[in-house]
Amino acid sequence: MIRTPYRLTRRGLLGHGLAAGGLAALPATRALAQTSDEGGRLRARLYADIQNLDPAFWTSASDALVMECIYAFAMQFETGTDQFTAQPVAFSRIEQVDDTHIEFELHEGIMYSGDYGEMTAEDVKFSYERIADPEVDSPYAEDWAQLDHVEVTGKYSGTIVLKAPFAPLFNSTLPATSGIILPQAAIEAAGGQFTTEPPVYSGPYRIRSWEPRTRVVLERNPDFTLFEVEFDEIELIPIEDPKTAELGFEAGDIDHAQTSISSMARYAETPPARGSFQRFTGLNYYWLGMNEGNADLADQNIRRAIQHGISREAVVEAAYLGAAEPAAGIIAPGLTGHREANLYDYDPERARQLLDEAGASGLRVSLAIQQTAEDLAAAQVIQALLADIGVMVQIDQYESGTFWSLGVESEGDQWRDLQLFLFSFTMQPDPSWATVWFTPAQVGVWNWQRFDNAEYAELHRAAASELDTEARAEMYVRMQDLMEESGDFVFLTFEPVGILTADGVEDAMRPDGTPILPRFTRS
Amino acid sequence: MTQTDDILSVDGLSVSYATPTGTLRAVRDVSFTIGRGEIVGLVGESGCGKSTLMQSILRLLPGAARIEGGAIRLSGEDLAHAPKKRMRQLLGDRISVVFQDPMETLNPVLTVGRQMIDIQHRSRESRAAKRARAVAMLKRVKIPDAETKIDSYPHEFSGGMRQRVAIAMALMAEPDLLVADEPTTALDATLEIATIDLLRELQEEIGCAILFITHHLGVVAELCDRIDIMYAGALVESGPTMEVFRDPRHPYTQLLFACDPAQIAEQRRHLPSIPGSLPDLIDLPQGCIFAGRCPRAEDRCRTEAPAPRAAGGSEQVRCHFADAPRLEVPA
Amino acid sequence: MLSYGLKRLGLSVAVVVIVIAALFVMIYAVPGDPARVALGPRASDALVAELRARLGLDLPIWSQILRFYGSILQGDLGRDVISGAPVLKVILAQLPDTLRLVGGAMLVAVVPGIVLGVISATHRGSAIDRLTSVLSVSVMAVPSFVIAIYLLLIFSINLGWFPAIGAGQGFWDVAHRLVLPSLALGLAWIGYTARILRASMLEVTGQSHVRTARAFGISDRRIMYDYVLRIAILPTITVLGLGIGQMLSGAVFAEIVFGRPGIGKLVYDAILARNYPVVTGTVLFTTVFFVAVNLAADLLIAWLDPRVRHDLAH
Amino acid sequence: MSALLTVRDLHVRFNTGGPLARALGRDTHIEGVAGVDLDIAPGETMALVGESGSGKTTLARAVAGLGGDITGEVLFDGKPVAGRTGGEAKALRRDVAFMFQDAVSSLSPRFTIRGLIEEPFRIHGQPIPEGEVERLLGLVGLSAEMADRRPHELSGGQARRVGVARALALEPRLVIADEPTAGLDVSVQSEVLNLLNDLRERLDLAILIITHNLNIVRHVADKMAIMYLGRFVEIGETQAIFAQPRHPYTKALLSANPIIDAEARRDRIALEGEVPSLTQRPEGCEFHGRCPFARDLCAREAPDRTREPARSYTCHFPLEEEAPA
Amino acid sequence: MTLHTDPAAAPSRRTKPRGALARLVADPLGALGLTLIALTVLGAALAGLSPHSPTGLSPLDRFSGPTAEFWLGTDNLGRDLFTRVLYGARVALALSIGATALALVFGLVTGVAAGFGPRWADNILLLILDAMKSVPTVMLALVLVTFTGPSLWAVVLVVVLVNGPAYARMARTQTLAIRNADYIEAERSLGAGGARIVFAHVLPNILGPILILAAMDIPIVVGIEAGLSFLGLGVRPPAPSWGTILYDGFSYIRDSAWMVIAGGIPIVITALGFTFLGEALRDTFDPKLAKR
Repeated sequence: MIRTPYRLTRRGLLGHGLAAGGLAALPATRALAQTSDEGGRLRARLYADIQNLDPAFWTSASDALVMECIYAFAMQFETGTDQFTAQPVAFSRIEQVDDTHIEFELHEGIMYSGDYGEMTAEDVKFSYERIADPEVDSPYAEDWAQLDHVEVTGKYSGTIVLKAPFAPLFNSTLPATSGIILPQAAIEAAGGQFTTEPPVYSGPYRIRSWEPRTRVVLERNPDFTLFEVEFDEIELIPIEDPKTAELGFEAGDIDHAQTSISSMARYAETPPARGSFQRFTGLNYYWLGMNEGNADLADQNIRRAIQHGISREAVVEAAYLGAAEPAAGIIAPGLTGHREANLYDYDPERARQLLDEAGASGLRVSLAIQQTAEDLAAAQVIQALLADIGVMVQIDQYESGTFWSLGVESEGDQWRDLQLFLFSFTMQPDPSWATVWFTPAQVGVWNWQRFDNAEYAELHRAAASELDTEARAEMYVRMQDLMEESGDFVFLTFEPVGILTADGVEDAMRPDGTPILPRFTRS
Repeated sequence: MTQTDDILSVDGLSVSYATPTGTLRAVRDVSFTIGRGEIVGLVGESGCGKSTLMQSILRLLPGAARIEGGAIRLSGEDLAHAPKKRMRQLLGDRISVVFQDPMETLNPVLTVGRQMIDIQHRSRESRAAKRARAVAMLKRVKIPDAETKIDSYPHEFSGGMRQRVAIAMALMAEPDLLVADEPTTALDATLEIATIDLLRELQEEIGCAILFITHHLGVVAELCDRIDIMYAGALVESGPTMEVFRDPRHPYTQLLFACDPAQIAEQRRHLPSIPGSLPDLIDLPQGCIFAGRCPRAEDRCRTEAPAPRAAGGSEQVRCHFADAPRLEVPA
Repeated sequence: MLSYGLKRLGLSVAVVVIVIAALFVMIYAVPGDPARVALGPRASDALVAELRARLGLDLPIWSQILRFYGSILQGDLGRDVISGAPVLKVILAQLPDTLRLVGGAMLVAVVPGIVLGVISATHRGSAIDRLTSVLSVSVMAVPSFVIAIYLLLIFSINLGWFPAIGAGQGFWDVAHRLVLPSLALGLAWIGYTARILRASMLEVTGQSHVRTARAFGISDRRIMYDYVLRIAILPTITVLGLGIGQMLSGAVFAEIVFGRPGIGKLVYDAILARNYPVVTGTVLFTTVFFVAVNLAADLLIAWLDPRVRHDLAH
Repeated sequence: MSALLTVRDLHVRFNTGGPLARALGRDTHIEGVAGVDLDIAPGETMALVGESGSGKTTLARAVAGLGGDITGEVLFDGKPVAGRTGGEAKALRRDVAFMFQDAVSSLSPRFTIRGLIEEPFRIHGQPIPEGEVERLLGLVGLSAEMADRRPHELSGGQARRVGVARALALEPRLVIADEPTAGLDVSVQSEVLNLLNDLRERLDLAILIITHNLNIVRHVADKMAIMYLGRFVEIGETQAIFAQPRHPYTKALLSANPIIDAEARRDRIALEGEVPSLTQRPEGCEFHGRCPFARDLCAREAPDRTREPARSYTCHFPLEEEAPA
Repeated sequence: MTLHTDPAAAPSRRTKPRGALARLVADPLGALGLTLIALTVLGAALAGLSPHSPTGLSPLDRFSGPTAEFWLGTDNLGRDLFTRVLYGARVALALSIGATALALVFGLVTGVAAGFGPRWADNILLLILDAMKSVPTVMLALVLVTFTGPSLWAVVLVVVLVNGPAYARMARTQTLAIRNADYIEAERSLGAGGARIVFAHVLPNILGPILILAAMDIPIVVGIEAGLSFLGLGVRPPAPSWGTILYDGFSYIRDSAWMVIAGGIPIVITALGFTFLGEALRDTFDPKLAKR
């Protein structure tokens, strides 16, 4: 339903053409799982239907969730911990020899489906270089931004050679879809790329049937030997609205589900019948952006006044009904670069004073939001808070397609009219995912604040190649300071993730609450 | 009044309707008989109760109507209080009807043949035999090409033909009594005559009695052995057609005949009429029902209702002055 | 009959042609470049240009509209901008679930509707007639989504008798999950069916030929079914024909409230995603479906009613 | 006597087909009136007689300028009825009054009787003299208290009187009365006819009366025309025609009058079959298919009009004078 | 012309025509309808008397059930639902009556024009009305809102386009019927011009049935507004519309059922009120319409 918060994955943001257009319309990271004991079938909710299962061109986290089931990943994040630790899967060994050389060795006997034989180091070379290849024009090329080439040293072994040190490699590239290894012959047989009909499987499951918008049924891949899987089948059902999924869970249809954030407090208090509730600290960051390119907001003091005028606690409380804490930045707790404190907190006195000084009494601004219950609740609180300091807010709700075009220059001139907006981005566990959107290069693309800071840009570039964690963390904290000082941002929260799991199912979750379905077991 | 060789005898019948403003006494104390093979014309103007009378005989009265008293006997059997089931047995078997509007009297979505077979629902004959009877009957009413026309729908017949089909249906069971409710009113003059001729012809063959309801005096004169004249729910005069036409005894009958241009021999620019209007049947006047419009009315007429009596050639006349000389009717 | 059929068909085609033109104008009237809107902000100019060419947006408008007609004639309703799949295929994939829902709703509407209509007409003016009338207008008045939400609240959430979401698999599961949405969608049409049937039965009962049938001693039962219902059912067919079409699109609420896949959900998601080809394709599809069902109903009536058959022949 | 209304070779056509039939080039026209001549002088009453569908009403409406696809000549007071505009058209409306068959439904249902009677004055922008409504009501024999009633509260006879009052409000010179007694009881129909006749005498009105009731015609009409399939098979002085019809159809109509006189019945002409459809007019004499006296010639050749001093008719073998029955 | 043979069917002049309102109230359905509408209107009129603000937030009070203070409970932001429902009545009434009036004007103008215009214009108009009618209601509404964007005016446009054709068709049919009615012929025979015929004779006669039709359509309009708002495509959320209350309520249906109950009940009350009134109006003033 409409209340599904649409959020971007970074991958989507890097996309182009159809991929980006499609992605803008689709929510991410909303995957719920459901199970039933009978027949060993695990039923998982997808927040949207699958669209593209090609590692170089996939579009949404739903796709990623399915890809995790049907392909052998190079590495995977450990589940059941609160630390992001990637473990090799297809690789039997992976070793950083120096800043730019990583040696790997594949397990022997990983068989592709069809006649594509055994997985070899040649496949690794093909797969990674394919994504990096400018000819292929993959939206995910940046995952391999520093890849020079992959050197094959044996049937199962080789070396990843980088042009420069690349911090995100183990945080987000290899443990995610860009680490998937597919055979060249299969891709070529499919004509260079494919969408929803994979030419080859290498993972624990393969697709048995797909009824668009209704269900995807996966069945156990008998050739897969890397780890044991418990369920014979996984049924993935697209249900966009998490509240609908909650109803399904409670009605006994779904046994493992991600809740909407605003339902978390209720579940924390009263766990569902026949199941349990878990809370994860999510990585998604949620903020109020202000367009400094808009004439009414050009004065930094006005933006500062709005920063002071908003009680983040009140907004977060109203939107998430007590399920989340106010944030002081865009990098979630536990990640490198997490910032502990804000610079400009709720201070209506100061806000009114600033507005007076700016001569902006009776200011009227518009607040653009999407059609979600949470955005709407947050917006109405902001409306009330700003009214208190004398700023009248008009809430403009947009359906997602329009919303995602509001600040984009290539869409026309409407970016000039954009004033305040509520935004939420998702990310992988590397701080560079968070900061990339606010560089000067992104102004008018995804940097709708039109926050333009040279120091920030330089820090972002440098931090990607900084391998020293502490130094890197300092750089990211500084970047967030710069963001806040500009007056363009009111950091609101990191969206927590609530998971419902039915009795009888043992889930396998990444620290950010993302399920790894093939690792699910019966308890 | 009941005689054994009467097919129908209506005795003191009263029918009323419940209306929002009171009880409307549509038919009051009406008595008449129809002998075997007799054709009786029931004549009257709008609102005289002739249709109510017809509906009472057939027991097809609308829900608001109630038979208040009297009897309707078919060969001695009281229809006014017969159970519905018994009525169903009689209708279409011993009593048949032809209604006024030939355009609407037949079911539009069933073929004529199907309807003619349906009405033989009492017979245990085969469908084919019923059909053959239907065809034969259509031929008797001079439907050309009856074998094929029988599979046509009513709207595929012309108005005159439809009325003949209706007559065929009514007479197929060779009933004792045919009730014909203004069967020629909607027809053009030439068709009216043809229909009357046909009815007379069939009546002679079958020998049924006919109660012919009409407001057209000429038709009665043409067809009927006897005439019953109603006014405002009461039977004011009845007798043999020739006698009554020659010497009507009730002032209403006299005036009615005088008004009919057909009855006026010499051409005259100015025609007579009956001034005044019908009495209120909810709030009935005392005395004679016609007193309000009667040129002959005296005080007695306004207080005392006349009892029916024989006068002149008429068997029943409801008038205190039934024997008085015929009224002079100025134009 | 044939010429009537052709005439009705021609009229239906004309109606569809006009609807297509109107849709086209609407697409044309959308502010901004439809290709850009469809592809999203980050699409490369080359890609936008390619889509423009594919959609024929660079041609003059009359040529575009002809192309539009041409492609629709070939069953090409465009492509889903998100998945790239042909819109017709996307719609057809969703159709079965919605048709099952509409079928369920029809069942909900027709059976009680006809029974209530007949009872009402045969007991005209009685307490049961008045009750039925009030119930009929009541269910017609209340919007189906309000009914859907209340059904969900009562029977799924509070009582837990019926599943809250999904279309299900396997006959019994599917049937079980159809109950509440069918009820929500079909309830109003009980009213429509009962009312129209009552009214037309009363009208037919008052017609002279029914009196004729009575006058021939044909039993009330026989008259009711052979003489009254047979004619009175005809307007009901028209209403139900309308009903099928309206339900097909009205399913959007039931599908959203009960989390079901289907046409309504498809178009709703497409609206939110500005997936214009899917929106217009679905509208067009449901319109054609609607027109076709009504045409079929009209032809059925013409076929069942010799009067119409006759009038048409002349 | 100079004619007030003159009709020459009037044809009225109808289109029965839709656009599709027209596009297919089918001729879908039928002639409801197929060439009639007619003259009415002031103070004269002319009756149009015929069975349903014979074209009586069509003719009357065409004459009154109330529509139809007309060819031929219709002159009122020497000037063509067609093609009038502005004041001339209005004047025609004032001079020619039309009384409709269905009296009740020809009165606008939301108006009071007063409003309805004032309507002609308003339409023609004439002042309404004080007490005029009451005067007109009195003229047609209705009490003044009727003025506040509405049409549905009137009886058929009363409605017809209102129709007459309206028709006479502006003192017309020709009244066309379409079945003025249809649906009226015998006791009432005379009142309406007498009323018309009184007014005719008083105002020197010409009256065109359409009816299928020959008994009325005999009394009220100076002249009569018998229509069959849109044509006059016989037209002339009423007395002459009643005395001796020339055309077999006239005779059939006159004799199809149920009467009490048993002797008269024997002289009756029984017609065969039914009126042919206007779309398939018979060859030759159009009446030959139903005519008991038809001969070969009748089927081949249409008869010319035979003119006598008191009448004209179209028949190859006109009925001759015979011994009175 | 048939003769009156059934005395009960003959118009009785004895019944003194009573006042329209009295006749309506005498009909139990009419009385109930008027009561329900009066409730709605009263609610709308008295909304300002509520001690609560329809938009004021009070997060601590959220998801309250009915209490002495909050008669219908509160929503997710702690706003008093009863107050919001009352203010919502203003939106619903203003919109449904306003939009219906517009649709009525549209329908009357096009319908009468079609009825009186030349045949070809009538045919074209009829075809267009047919085409409008051929798009299923919900689809028409959705596609319009897709292209106009959600707003109050979009809802009005939807109402005009959804209901207008029905009025136009009815106006056309009635005009055609009246156009050929004897009394129009009679007026023409008296020399009445087109304008006089339309305004004095046609409009007064077709207005009644169409007004009744419109009264019976008001629930549909309330439904359209609430439905579109429920889908997030109608009235913009800060305004307290019943549809948006349902919209919010459906999101939080597990947190508090009171929001959907509060949002739905006034829709039911208004819909029933206008439907009952329409039925009664029709039964009282225009039994011929009963078939619809």
